[in-house]
Amino acid sequence: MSRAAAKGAPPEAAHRRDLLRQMLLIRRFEDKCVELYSAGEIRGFVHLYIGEEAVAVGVNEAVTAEDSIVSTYREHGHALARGLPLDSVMAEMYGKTSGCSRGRGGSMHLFDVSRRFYGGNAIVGGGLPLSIGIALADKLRGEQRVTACFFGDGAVAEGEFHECMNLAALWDLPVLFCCENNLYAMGTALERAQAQTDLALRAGSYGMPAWAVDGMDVLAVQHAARGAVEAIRAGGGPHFLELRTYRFRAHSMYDPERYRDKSEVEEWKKRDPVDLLACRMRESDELTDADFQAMGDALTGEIDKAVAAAKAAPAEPVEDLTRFVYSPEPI
Amino acid sequence: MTGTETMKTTYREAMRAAIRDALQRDDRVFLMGEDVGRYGGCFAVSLGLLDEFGPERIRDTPLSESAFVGAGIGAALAGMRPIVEIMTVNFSLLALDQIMNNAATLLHMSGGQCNVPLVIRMTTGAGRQVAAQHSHSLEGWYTHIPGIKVLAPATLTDARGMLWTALQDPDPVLIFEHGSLYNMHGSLTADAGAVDIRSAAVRRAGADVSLITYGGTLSTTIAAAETLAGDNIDAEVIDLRSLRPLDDKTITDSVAKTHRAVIVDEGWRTGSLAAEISARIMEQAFWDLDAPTERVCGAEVPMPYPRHLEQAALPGADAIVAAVRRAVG
Amino acid sequence: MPVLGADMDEGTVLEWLVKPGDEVRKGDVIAVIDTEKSAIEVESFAAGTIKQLAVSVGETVPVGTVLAIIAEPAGERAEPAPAATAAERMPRELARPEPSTPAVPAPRPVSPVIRHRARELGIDLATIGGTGPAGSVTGEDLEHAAARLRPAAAPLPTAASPRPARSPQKPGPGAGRRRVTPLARRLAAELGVDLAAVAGTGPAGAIREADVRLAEPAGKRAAPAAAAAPAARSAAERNQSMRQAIARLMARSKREIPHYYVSNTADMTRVMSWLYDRNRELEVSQRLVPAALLLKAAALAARQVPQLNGYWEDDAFRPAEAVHLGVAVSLRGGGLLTPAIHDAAGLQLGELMSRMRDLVTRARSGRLRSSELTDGTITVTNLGDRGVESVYGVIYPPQVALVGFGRIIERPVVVGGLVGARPVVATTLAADHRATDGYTGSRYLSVLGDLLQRPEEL
Amino acid sequence: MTPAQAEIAVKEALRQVTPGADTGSVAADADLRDTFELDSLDFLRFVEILSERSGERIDEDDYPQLVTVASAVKFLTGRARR
Repeated sequence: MSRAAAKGAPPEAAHRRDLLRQMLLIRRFEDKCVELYSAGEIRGFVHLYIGEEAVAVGVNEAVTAEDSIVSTYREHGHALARGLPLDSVMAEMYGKTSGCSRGRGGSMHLFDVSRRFYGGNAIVGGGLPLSIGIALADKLRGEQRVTACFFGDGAVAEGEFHECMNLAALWDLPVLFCCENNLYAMGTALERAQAQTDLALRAGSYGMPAWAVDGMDVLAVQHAARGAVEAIRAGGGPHFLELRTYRFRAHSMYDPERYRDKSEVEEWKKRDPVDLLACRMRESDELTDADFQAMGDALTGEIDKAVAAAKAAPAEPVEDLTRFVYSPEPI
Repeated sequence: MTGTETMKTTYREAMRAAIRDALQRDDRVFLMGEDVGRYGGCFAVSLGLLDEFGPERIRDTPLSESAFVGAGIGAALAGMRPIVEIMTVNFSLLALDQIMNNAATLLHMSGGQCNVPLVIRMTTGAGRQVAAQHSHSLEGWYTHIPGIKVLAPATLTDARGMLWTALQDPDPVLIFEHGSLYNMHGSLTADAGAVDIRSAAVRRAGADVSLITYGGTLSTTIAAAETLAGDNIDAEVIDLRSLRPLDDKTITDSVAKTHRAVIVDEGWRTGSLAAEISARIMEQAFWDLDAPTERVCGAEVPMPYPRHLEQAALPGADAIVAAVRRAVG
Repeated sequence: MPVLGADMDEGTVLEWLVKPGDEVRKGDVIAVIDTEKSAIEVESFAAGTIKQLAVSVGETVPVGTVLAIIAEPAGERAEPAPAATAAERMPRELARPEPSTPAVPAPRPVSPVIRHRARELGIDLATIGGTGPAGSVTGEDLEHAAARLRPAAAPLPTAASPRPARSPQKPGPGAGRRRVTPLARRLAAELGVDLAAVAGTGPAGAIREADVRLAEPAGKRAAPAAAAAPAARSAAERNQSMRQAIARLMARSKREIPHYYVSNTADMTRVMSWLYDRNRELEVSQRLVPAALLLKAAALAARQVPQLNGYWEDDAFRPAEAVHLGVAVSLRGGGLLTPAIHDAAGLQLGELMSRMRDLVTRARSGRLRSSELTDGTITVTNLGDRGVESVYGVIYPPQVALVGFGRIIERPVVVGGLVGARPVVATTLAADHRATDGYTGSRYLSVLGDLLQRPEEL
Repeated sequence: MTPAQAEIAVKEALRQVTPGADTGSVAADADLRDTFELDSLDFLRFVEILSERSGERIDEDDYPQLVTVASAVKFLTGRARR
């Protein structure tokens, strides 16, 4: 712990430290996932969020535990930022019963209803209608809740996106649309898929406030999200944030990356959201290299423990294969 | 009026009474769909409900099947009890992603956390000369999907009673209303209400052959059974009522008695619900069979417009009688 | 060999970017691996010194195989990781040609994947322009260059070898295997019937339930065996088994049922003249025979005297809800069976007549359904056609009564003090004394006789 | 209908009513009901088939003329001549 923090840093500094810690947790968690995947410990599709951590952490800062989150298949970051226990997320990667979805979902389908985290949806755009419905339920019951829905730039090409933008605006629903624009829909660059690449402009055409935000800067994301959530809660209807970000790794674990140039990745890495915040904190004397190292080490230790726990956790018995297809019969 | 008194009604009115009843009894219930409000519903099922319950609970939607079906799923996740109406089963394909990838899978993907207490109603079937994009019987497709339940009310009692039970179900339930049934007349007791949604019903008892059907072909099948009675062939008619899950026991008990089965299904033959039932009979009642099972299905053609072609494409009483004769020998 | 995709089971080392002795850091790219889908750069998950490359270029190994051994930086452990055994490695079936020349030094930074692909395509990187950032060569540039170099057409593969000859002709359909319905097969097993000796009456000679019941050894059923089958070969056997079945059943009846008998003579004048008038107007196919009226009268009488219509079971009489009239049908070549006309008392005469014709036809052609054979609640036997005057039958257990009709014959009858010739029929009743007494039996025949005086009401 | 045609019609009708019956060796004056064990239903069917084949109506009063092959042939040919 840094001297500054130990002496009782100002609340803003403590908050920034917390943001940094959250982003670093996501980063280290996913680094571990790469290792575990390569070793064949975890399998399936694993979509890494590395490079985009500021979006999840920044948006989550703007909502409360009463609000709802709907996420995508690239949702480790959203889940960890939302506060899903590290152990339960890691166990889900292993497909164990202690996983947040009892191991039934895996990397792409993390759920925690107790935290109003309505899951990783692996159909591009498929979570958008759900967020509309959750918001509709809140509105019908007069709740002051907001539903934050994450989706990527790829979803903007889906019909469901447009249906949902229209419906949310038409019905004035309390939804915060968080478009994570990382410039590639899998391997297809934005400009090769979208006639109009200004995504905020397109959302704005449905009559809702929409603007672009630097998605590599967690403080900028937090600021924008707070503003939007406040407006939504005040009855301002749906808002749209285009969070401009970049994924440093392949679409899913490994790919040949024929669709983008290494130098482009290197360029974006210079704006690594973790480094960006850490640098700022160093500059304002909130963080030393040793602090950063210690923070990382502590997180690595937590993650190793989570891995050990996940490995030791029980697997679902095969006799229970068809559980959770239908709800249990009422007794 | 006491419970034993009966009143004249139609299938449409019975369905409307069921929706009204649900809206009155549970304030979590609301109806949502294309033109369910001001227009009164494409088939006039919800006519008048807007005035009674207001636009929040009788909610017109844009032509966005995927969005409003998905919104129904989301609202159900968040504790509401939505009834979503899709005009026809053909249009439901625009929402198939939401039905299949979300409604049917969320409970499992979430390890039991996210049940979806949603009811989706839609019209199915042919017989009204509305051609190849409004006439098909695709409920068999939906029965392929674990995680949802599929109902086919074929009688006034079921039209009146299935909805409430479906709304009590913690999981998504699809109700298929055959378009030819809405004008069906009959009477219901004044206290008609919820019915079970898991069993098949024997609509006509018989000893010589089991006719297995559901929905719009029930009346055709009963007519065929009456014709057969004139030939001294005593046919049992089973109304499946629930297409998923299937009530295997009622089917196999009947086949054990009659030793012959003819399945009548308006859906296309290949890969049909009829095929599934036939397979189950093979699996569970093979040693009771005294003749191969027969299927009487819709012709494998996109539904043509002219009346005579449409009729030729549908399972008719003559085809059923012929199939029974083959089976009985 | 790392897992580089959800569907990857094995990989081929395309290139090593390090050699023993090199220092590597965590995250450094150390090799290029070919999967089924693409060439991918592999990073190191450990820091240290490359001690050994365990898999050589061109080799394909399963995922999980050790590719290289990295010694920890401090060199504390001599053998940090076990090397894969040779057996675990799978030699590649078609060895990739090893690059014979070292990579051409490129003037611009080039990723290993690009470099490797260029070598595969035989392209000198120095000769092509790059369109990537800072003029770097991209994969697309390479493919374009390769396309320019590619010859116009690839040689066609040589002619395929001729197809293997088809196996010898299959035996014709149905040869060697009897067509037997599942129910018949099961029943045969249960009843110990040899299917080889059963003649089938179903489509294409399929053996059905009724055929098996007919061939069933005696004593296993509560009613005489089912239908006659036409095949001549086993007719004698079938006759014998049916004979045995009847023997057992009738013996049981006489053993268990204390029969009593009553008889009467019914005047058939009205019936015959009513029939004559009626039939005269009708086509042959719609005409009634006297037996139809007798059956109808017997059924109606059973309805009026319900003590005779039902079963004696568990030491008690259980009346039946409807009258299902068993009709004894003699089979050509011997034997009989008693299919039932369901709800005979409720049928119009014409309908009853057509049911009767249908039952007799199907009984003789072996097309009865099992329910028709077991549902009778009271049975009628009519041997009048064979010329007998009266018949005292044996009751079919568990029924409690059997009605017999003899020949309709003209007899001198005294009516109003005058003797005249009139058609009459002898009506008899065999009844179970456990269920009823002679009084009830007499009443039945009396009711029957009265009914036959009002043919228009039948 | 010629006598030969009539005889064929009678024998075919008998074979239809009693499948497998040997009609080739039946004596012309044998009682059909006894020889082929015809009951009243069989006989009705026999009459029905003959009526269909000859196109002639056959009344109950005519039945006594259908007792043997010979009488039946005579009946049918006589009818046709009328």
